[in-house]
Amino acid sequence: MIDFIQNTLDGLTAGASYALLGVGFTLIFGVLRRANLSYGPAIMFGAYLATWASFSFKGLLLLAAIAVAGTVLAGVYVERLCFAPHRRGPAAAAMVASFAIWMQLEEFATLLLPRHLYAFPALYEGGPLNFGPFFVRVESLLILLAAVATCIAGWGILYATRFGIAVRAVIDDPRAAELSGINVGAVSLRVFAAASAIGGLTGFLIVASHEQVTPMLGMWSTLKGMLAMMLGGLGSLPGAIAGGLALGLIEAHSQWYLGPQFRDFIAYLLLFALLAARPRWMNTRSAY
Amino acid sequence: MLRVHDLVTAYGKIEALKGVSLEVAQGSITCLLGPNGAGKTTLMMTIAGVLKPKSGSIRFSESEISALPAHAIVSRGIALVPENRLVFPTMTVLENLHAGAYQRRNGFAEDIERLFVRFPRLKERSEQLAGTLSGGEQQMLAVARALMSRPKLLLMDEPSLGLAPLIVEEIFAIIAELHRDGTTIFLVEQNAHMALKVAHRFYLMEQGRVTFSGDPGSLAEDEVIRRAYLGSSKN
Amino acid sequence: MDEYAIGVLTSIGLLSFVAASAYLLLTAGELSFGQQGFFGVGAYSGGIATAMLGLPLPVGILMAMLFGAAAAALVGLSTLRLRGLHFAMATLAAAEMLRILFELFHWQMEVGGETVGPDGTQGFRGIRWVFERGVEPLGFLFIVYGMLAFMVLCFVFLERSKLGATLRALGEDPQLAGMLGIDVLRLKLAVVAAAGALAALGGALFAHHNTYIEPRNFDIMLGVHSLAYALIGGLGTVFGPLLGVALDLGVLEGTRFFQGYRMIVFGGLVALLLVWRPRGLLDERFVHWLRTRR
Amino acid sequence: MRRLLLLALLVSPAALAQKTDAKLDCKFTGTDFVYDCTIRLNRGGEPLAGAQVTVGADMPSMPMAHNIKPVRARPTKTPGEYRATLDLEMTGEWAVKLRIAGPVRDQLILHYDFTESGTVPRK
Repeated sequence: MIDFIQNTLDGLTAGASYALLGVGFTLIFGVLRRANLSYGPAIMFGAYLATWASFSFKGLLLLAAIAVAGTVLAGVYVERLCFAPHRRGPAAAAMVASFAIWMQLEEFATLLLPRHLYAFPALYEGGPLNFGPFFVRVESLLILLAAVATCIAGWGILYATRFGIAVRAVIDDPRAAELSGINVGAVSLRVFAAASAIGGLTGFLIVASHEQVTPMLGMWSTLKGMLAMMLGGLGSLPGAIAGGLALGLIEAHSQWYLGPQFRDFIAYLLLFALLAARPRWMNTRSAY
Repeated sequence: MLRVHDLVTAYGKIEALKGVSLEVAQGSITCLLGPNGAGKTTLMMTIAGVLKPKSGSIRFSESEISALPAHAIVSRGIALVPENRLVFPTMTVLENLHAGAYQRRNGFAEDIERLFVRFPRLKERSEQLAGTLSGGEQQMLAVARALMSRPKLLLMDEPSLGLAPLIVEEIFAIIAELHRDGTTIFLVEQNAHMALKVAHRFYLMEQGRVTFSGDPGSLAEDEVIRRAYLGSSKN
Repeated sequence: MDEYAIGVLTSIGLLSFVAASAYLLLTAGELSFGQQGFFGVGAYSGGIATAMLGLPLPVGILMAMLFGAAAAALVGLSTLRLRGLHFAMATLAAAEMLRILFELFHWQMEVGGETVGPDGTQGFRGIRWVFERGVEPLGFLFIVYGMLAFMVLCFVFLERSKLGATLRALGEDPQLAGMLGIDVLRLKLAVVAAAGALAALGGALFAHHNTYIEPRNFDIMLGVHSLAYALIGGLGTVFGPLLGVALDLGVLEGTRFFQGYRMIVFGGLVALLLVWRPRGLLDERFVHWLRTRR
Repeated sequence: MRRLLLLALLVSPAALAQKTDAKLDCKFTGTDFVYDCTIRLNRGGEPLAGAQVTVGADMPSMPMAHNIKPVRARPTKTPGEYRATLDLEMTGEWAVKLRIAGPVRDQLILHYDFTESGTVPRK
């Protein structure tokens, strides 16, 4: 029983970063109706920029800011080059363009820091908190906290501000939004930048809690983000959070009970089964 | 107020508008009639800035607007109530209205109050999701949302489409009321009979061209209806 | 031709099969991130047929295509009603599951004094039918391009036939296609299976060209690359994906002096190209213009 | 199943011949991603001399799109030993492809981690 609870704890804390990635993906998908394959690589670009900066100074807040700025910069570049020109065109073109930029961003990053693995200043020096037989790493708690804070902030913006109304209008029906006087292009760009900022923060938290950076961060965060978005029912923000946490739990438990190589298998199997069964809520038109 | 001159809009190679010229006088109700596929909706979309014309000009109170994007045209004072009344289904009625007034910083409260007086049904449903409203109610919401941007010229694309006769009466009553308040209205309408009752001037369109223009008295009503639905026999 | 040029041309030929399979699905209006899984199924079954069961290469290739089509049909059956990103993510999940299954797949036999066969993450060594038969690299190149020519012929006939038109209708608007009496689900299943067989054909040839395969060869990169080849080359004709592969691998050689910056240049070029031609270089409009000009 | 195996033996006599195997040891030359490699080939126990060996390399992921321009290895004084300089795109794990021609035609794939100092066998 102890293992079960410990695994659940581990699953939830891992799931927090997946949830954040899922939220970033869903925001972009909600506004643009396109999956952005460069989302992970943009995060990696931000994280690599922060790693490069960490050689000269160790201030965590400053490194976080650099990671966020780098990811937003890369994100806006991707939006302008791959998504803005294809707003009315076929979805495949935008996705393949974002894949091409994925390759480009990854090569930028590996040129900046060619080695296979880099150390990164730790998010928290002390050991894990333990209460009773269970222990939770403080870094994971910080990520969970960040996830909750992002959701509350996101919820507040979407529901209580004028900008939130415009975002939801664009998500609901871009043509009607345009006719209501909303500059759909500008709203999409700003949402894209916000999603990239969330991604940059997530990237920073992940590399700081693992205390290392690898070139695999790009592909890893794209896959986990898309999985979280899909598990939660494409296009729904609370769904993405639930999907991310569920993914964390699935991985933690299947790794413990079935062995490490089944970790990803079970996650993909569940997504495939969910898609095949095609429940009603799976294809939610609404984004919340 | 609105002068369209030799407007050409094409979808790829197919020209939907083949040089359309028409005028909407200040404070008038001008109506556009024509068979399906005559290019009526294309014209509305081009004026509203959703579609980019290939050539020709659209002058709105002395400034050229054919190159402006849709949101800029709304800020100039033109609002379109689109065909099949696009509303934001997952947002409440009130939020739909706020979306309509996105361009303005203030003065929402009185506008909403005034609209609720004019559209009492919307007041009852103000917290309801727009997607759950009936066709007629959605049409009223679409009109109300367009009015939230305080337009000088209101474009309406077949507002009576798919609505029960009783509601169509209500829609045309509202149109007359808006006219009395000084809003200029450019109306695309299938229901020629109702349209001719309120219109000061009307145009007939076929295959992307204006084929007749005049005021309601100038052409016998049945002739207008025949040409509006069956197209003129000459060409 | 020196051996290096033959190697590049063979790679272009091999990747063209998996790119054509992604193209086939794209013309039917579906985006697949999973063709690399069936490419892997073809590689493993082709390798097993020749290296372990001692069957000749042609039989191995046929077996590979059968297994590829069967695997694709299985995935297709459970995802028939999905469209757009749902279908793409389902194929991605299926291909990743196949890749993990390859990692768990251990089956070795004693053949001619050696242990031969897939050994999980260690991969599958010794698929040396081509070397044992003394087939020169040039000979293998002809085999690959012979099959490629056959595939292109099939596509050219398909595109001119009624079935080709039905496929395009399905791609343009499945609802409308359904209304015209096209059995959308059955046709889509056939397309998914055919695309699986095509990818598997490429996989079997790859296994024999490389003499060694491992699960990581069949990861998401190959899937997204084949999609990119199909779209960059153009959705108007089967020569589109072939052109896409030639551009990538050709540019790879052409930009030898770019060495470290290849992807920066190539990635940017692809994104710009797609802005100009969202349906690729040889898109439908260009092909139509070509056909009607004569 | 037994019968099939016998058939396999008859059909492919060449399979009876011994297998060539190889060891690779590379040192980092100081300039980015360029390695000096010595290759020791032997077959059935003795060193395989007088073969033309070309050395190529590829990445496990996206197998055909990374290949490096293969180089021809130069035989050294000691039989069965060859030397070549490999210019890779990046460090990390590479699948080195040895194509052997001359007395015997074969192809071997060896997995190595190319690091700052040299190579560490993976498999």
